[in-house]
Amino acid sequence: MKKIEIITRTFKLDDVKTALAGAGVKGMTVAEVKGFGRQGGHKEVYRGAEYQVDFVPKIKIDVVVEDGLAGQVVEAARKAAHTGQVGDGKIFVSPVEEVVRIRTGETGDDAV
Amino acid sequence: MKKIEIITRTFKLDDVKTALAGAGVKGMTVAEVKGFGRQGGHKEVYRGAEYQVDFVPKIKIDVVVEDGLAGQVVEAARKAAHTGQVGDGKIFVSPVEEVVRIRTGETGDDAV
Amino acid sequence: MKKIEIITRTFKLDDVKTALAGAGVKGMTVAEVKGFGRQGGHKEVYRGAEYQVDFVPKIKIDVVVEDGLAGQVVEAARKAAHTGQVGDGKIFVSPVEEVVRIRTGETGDDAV
Amino acid sequence: MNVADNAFILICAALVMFMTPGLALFYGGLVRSKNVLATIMQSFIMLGLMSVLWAVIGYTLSFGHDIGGIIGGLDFAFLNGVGMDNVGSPAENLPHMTFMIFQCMFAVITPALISGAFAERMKFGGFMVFSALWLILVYAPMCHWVWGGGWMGQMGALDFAGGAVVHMSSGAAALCCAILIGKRKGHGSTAFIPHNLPMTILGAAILWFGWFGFNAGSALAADGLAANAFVTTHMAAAAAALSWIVAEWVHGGKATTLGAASGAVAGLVAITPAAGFITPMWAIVLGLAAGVVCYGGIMLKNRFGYDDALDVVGIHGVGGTFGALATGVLATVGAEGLIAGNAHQVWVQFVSVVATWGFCFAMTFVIFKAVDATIGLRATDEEQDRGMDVSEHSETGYQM
Amino acid sequence: MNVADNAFILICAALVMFMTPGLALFYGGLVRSKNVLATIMQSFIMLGLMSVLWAVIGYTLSFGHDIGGIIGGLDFAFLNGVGMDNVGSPAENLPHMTFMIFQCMFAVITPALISGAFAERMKFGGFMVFSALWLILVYAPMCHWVWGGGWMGQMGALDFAGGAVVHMSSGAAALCCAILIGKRKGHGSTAFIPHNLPMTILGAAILWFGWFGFNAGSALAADGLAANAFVTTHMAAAAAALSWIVAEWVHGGKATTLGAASGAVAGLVAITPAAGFITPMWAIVLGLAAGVVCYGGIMLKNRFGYDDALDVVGIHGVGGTFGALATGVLATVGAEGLIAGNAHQVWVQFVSVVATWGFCFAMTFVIFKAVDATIGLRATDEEQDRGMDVSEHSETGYQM
Amino acid sequence: MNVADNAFILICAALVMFMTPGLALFYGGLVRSKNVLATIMQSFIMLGLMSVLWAVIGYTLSFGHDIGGIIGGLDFAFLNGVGMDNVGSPAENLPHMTFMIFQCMFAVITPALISGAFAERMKFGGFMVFSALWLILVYAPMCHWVWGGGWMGQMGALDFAGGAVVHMSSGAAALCCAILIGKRKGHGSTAFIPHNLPMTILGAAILWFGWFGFNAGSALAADGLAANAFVTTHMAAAAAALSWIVAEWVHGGKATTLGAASGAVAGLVAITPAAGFITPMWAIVLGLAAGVVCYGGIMLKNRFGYDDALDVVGIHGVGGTFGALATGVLATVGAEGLIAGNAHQVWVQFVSVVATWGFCFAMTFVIFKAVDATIGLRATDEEQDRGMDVSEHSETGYQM
Ligand SMILES: Nc1ncnc2c1ncn2[C@@H]1O[C@H](COP(=O)(O)OP(=O)(O)O)[C@@H](O)[C@H]1O
Ligand SMILES: Nc1ncnc2c1ncn2[C@@H]1O[C@H](COP(=O)(O)OP(=O)(O)O)[C@@H](O)[C@H]1O
Ligand SMILES: Nc1ncnc2c1ncn2[C@@H]1O[C@H](COP(=O)(O)OP(=O)(O)O)[C@@H](O)[C@H]1O
Repeated sequence: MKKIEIITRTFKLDDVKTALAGAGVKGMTVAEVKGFGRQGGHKEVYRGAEYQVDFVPKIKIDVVVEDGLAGQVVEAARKAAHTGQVGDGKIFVSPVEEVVRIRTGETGDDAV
Repeated sequence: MKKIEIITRTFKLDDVKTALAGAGVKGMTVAEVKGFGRQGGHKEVYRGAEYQVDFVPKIKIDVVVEDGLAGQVVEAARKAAHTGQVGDGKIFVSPVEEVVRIRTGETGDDAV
Repeated sequence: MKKIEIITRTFKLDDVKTALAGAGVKGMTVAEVKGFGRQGGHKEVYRGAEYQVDFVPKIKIDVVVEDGLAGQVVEAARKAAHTGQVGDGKIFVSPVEEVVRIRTGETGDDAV
Repeated sequence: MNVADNAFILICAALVMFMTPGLALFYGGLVRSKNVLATIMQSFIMLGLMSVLWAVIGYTLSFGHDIGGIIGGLDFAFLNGVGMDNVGSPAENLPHMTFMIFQCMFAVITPALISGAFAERMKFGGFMVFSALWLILVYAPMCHWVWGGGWMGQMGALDFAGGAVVHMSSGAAALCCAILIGKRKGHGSTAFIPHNLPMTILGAAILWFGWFGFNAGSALAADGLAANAFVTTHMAAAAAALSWIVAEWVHGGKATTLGAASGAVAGLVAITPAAGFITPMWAIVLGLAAGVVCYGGIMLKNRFGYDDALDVVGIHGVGGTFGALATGVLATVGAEGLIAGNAHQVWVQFVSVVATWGFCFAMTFVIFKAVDATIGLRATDEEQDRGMDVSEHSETGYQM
Repeated sequence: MNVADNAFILICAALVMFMTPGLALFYGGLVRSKNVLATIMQSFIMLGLMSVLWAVIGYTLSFGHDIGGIIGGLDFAFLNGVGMDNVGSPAENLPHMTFMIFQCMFAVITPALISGAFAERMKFGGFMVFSALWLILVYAPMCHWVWGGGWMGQMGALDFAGGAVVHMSSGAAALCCAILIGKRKGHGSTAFIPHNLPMTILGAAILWFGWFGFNAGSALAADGLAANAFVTTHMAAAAAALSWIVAEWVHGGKATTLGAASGAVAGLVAITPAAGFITPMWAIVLGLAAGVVCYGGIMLKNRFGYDDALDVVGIHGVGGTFGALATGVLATVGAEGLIAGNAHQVWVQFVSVVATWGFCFAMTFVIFKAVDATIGLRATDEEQDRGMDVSEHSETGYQM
Repeated sequence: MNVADNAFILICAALVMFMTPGLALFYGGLVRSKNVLATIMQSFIMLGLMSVLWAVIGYTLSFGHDIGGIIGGLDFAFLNGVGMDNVGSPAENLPHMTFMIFQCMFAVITPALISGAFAERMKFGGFMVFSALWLILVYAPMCHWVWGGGWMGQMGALDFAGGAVVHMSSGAAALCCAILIGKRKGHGSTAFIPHNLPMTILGAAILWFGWFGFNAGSALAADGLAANAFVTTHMAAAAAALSWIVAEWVHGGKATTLGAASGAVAGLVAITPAAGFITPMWAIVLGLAAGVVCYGGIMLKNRFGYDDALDVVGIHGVGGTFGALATGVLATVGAEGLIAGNAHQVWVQFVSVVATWGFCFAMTFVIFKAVDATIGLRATDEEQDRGMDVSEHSETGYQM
């Protein structure tokens, strides 16, 4: 199985979720994260003291899928998250050796 | 070494922590996440406008263990997190190639 | 490619970021997490009721790099995050099979 | 009619009104974030429900002509005869309306106080019905007994601003409800840690601020007595905030911010019956004692095993009782307590305490059972897991 | 000069001042967290800008000697002749300064009210200029017409505390601005969920508390009329909080905390023109109606497709209008409405409603267009994405 | 005794009381979230500690019979002789208790103000002892000198509501403490970003609201002078909020919400000594200047390298000094300053400024050193890392 991590803009969450569901994904897990990258950050000023904030809010969506679905899912996510502006983010794919569904104890492809 | 990711209900944190510690785990890292899955979400209404919220609060516990411990840990986590209701969550196991303890520079099994 | 996860103290974020950038990293993603480990927690008391809080705030920095850079990056992160006190945290390295830049569709080493 | 007194009492009424949202925040900060709105709502909506009920029926049951020392007649139902002048006003120096609305604010906050006991697990619909019945069947009689010409007042019980009417009554109801509704899901295993203590401190601050209206306003004039009540109120709150944090520090821990806030509220509760009857220095003594007594009060729930979520019994029940008895001992201003040589007053106070607890507990029991049997009061485990905000109100407190 | 009245009105002025930061929190909790400060700022800074403008020019345009029923003369420019005694004071019982500063607080909050309509997308610089012009070209004339000796007052229009001057005017301006500035980026696709409802509740509570100063203070004396206005204010708010949550419950959902708070504000808005003219029981009826009417009011934006972000039109526009008309029907205290046999009053109120909407909408249109063409008012999509806090103020609200 | 004045001053005392929790929130929002409770506590608990000390000893040292212009005698120790009537009252129109409790609120907030300087690094136990000593050894003498019949008042120094007694004294103490306690761990390398600016804005709003009690109440009567002080207070705050954001905007940045709040507080500080002595239009001028002056004031710490965490020196020290001197220039109401032809007043003000800074700085130095040597004041690096909430109070602010 593969784990696909999609790091992208916060307001794209709904679009990506819908796209993934469309690609056959049954579940996913989302975290609020902060990203550093080409997009750059912004300045903040508090009582005359300037701070450079390099991190911008992003979301990270983790989804584990059976091997065969991975390509499709990556493509669906890429399209849904795309705006063409710097800061659209990345998709990482990595191997997962085992999956267990806690409720039933099912493992492998049945569990996702 | 293996990384075990346990995604489950927030109020199960203490139970899972205790179970993992019992299985010999010395450290773990927890993140608050939101999950989408079979459990479904809920409706929210603000001044008459309805929103469907598909994401429910979950926790994600990451624990890296030596290969030999992985099976035990997965089993301990599964038992501790189990309620039998939809939404209990998943456990993912994936390979880790290297571990470093920042304080000492130790690597490998010594570092976890 | 490799994914390097650095779990360390929150106030080390800027130091680690600078060190990683110095090692050639162009982007990274940070999450606020809670860690359980040797460092231990603290006691909290609310209206006479004591609670043991075992989790301490940490940050987790995820950075995906091409294979050749991994060693350097780990070393840079380790140095920057090091204080020598219990609780400095861990670095985990794991394999990543594919990377996609959402904006351009680039994949592989070009995408990080 | 005295225009200065009217100015004073109207502003005091506004201050007392502000206490109810203050209480909402005080309580709201103490629960888990998934229940913050439901908890706030159970105080806030009392401003709506109790005010209207007060106008319709509550005021007249409390202050209508006395019927056998038990209840007020229906003279003022629907605010009939409650006018802009002082005709029929229980306070001759005030427009009848001013007196009525000042009293209204007390009727609003009292049922709100109870809600701390069953926080995080009561259904909203049942709560509304329970509270409405409680106003009519518990608060209005109590208010009549003490201030409306009823038997407690006739007996000579001293209750300057509501030790019995407000705090003991809500404390007794809280105890009853906490027992009947049962513990929150997860009680004993889950940590119930306050989700937002700055909110709780803000709530305590608003309560303290508003309490000047509550107690000084109960002089019903801007005279020296009001000044005395104002000063004793402040000093008791101050002293109790200190003694509570000393108690918890001695008790092997640290002085906590929540302790300071809780102590302040405990002092305010305890001084309420006494505010116009004792001197400022005795108020300090009373406050110092109240902080320690109520710190002990909140430990009771562990010993007896009921889940009084936000310590209504420990603070309002115990503090109100302590204050009522202390009034019998310390009264020297316009009344005579034990230290002024009148031991009888302690007995009178004791009777009023027992009667208040007994009546309020029993009547609350009946109301609770009736509502529970018909509409239902306890949220299911699943609803509690999800949080009362989502399950009862389809809202969430924060989207950070 | 009456010292008790002076005490009362000074405290009332403080209460009304407190409403503007209350509004800031009420609005601030309703936006997304990335816009919380910008939203708060658009209310808070009105305390700065409007107060100074009021002293310089606003007060005299409103209360200087009447010029043709249209505007006040420049007699009091730079507070010239506004002294510590009652010389020249429109209220003989009050120091001229007391009257001036009480009125100042109304001028502060009115433009702040509008800001809810264009929340989350207006640039700060343009907003400041827009608001300054609006005070001078819309608020001051309106205030003069109604309270300063202008034509509306002469005509006999009843507006006790600002149904037209404050609520309809800001509601009409809100409608105009919401249309002209366009929808927020993401409107229709993104969920605009309140980020901090406890903050909104706190804001509503402060508004309610301050509104006693607003309405009772508008009696300009601590007399029975003030008591009446105080009581009607409280009862209308209470009733509307109830009826709003009943409406949303019947409408197929749950009773919500935001609904209770919104209802309370709706009731406060609707009672504003009527507070001193109707009786408490009619105030309850008016409040019950207002909760339902304004609940309907907030649905209008979906039907007509403008993005009135925080429902200024639905609550202040609709509620103020409803209250003004209801005053014409229900007035029996010191004035006569329909139920007192004076059908003409309804007509007078109707004329004042139409004139207020027409004048305020048109003038706001001109001001908006002028400022937009010169300085610019709408933030870019990119700025909206990043959030107005960072893009306009280089700050962020929370660092938890 | 005047009942209207009594009503007014009691309400004003309540308003001033509310300022201390307002300050707690103002400060609490500015620190990092791990220190929010400890910071709030250092203000909130002053309501406890200072109030009791005031009753026991502080009031009599301040307002007991004058001993050599230096200190008050022990006549009123333990509130002996402070009654419900005006016997012995420094204000004949007020019950002695009313005067005492109004003054008490000033004694509460002044030490709380200092705590901003050493925020995020002072241990709680030492803080309590330091504050107690400071009340007795610094505040009480200062209060006596200016208002209690001491030498500064005799000399003719003008301080309407506490420019010297409250703001310069706490500013000087803040400077001393910031230097002596040293910088926070991480100063210079870590970003110290406010964790909750809406909380800070709320705090500023409560301060502004309460400041009406502070300044207008200092007229000690509900007369025209109170109206004047009320108006000048509001206008100075308004003007300073504006000028601060203009200053930061010109200074190359954006107008910030924190700037508006800080400016408002700066204006309130600066008008404090002047409120009853200058006219409203001069108050606007003073406010405009104060915003810029204090914006400059907060830059001093970077130049001189002390870590005045929350800018107590820059705002209260600098603002209070500026206001005191400006009073000498602008006084025309009931006193004569430079523009009324009395250049001497400027000299008198100058002397009072120098004496205040010198005395307060030196005495604070002694107290700090004594407490530090015995109990200890600075938290360890490890405690600072963990956060003062957990390490000093075993609590955390938020569990979202
Ligand atoms: N090497 C990396 N490892 C982990 N996360 C990364 C990496 N590079 C970028 N990211 C994440 O992707 C986000 C977008 O990257 P950025 O360089 O700003 O724009 P783009 O993806 O359009 O090139 C970053 O904010 C960060 O969260
Ligand atoms: N394929 C997946 N990838 C990542 N996370 C998942 C996946 N499927 C489910 N999850 C996570 O597990 C949680 C529980 O899943 P759900 O389908 O609701 O119930 P169950 O685990 O009982 O089948 C989800 O809320 C989500 O956080
Ligand atoms: N086996 C593990 N798996 C995942 N995270 C771990 C593991 N062990 C430690 N951690 C993380 O590293 C942090 C530091 O570990 P700790 O044992 O306290 O100190 P040290 O790293 O100095 O040995 C923990 O708080 C936790 O977040």
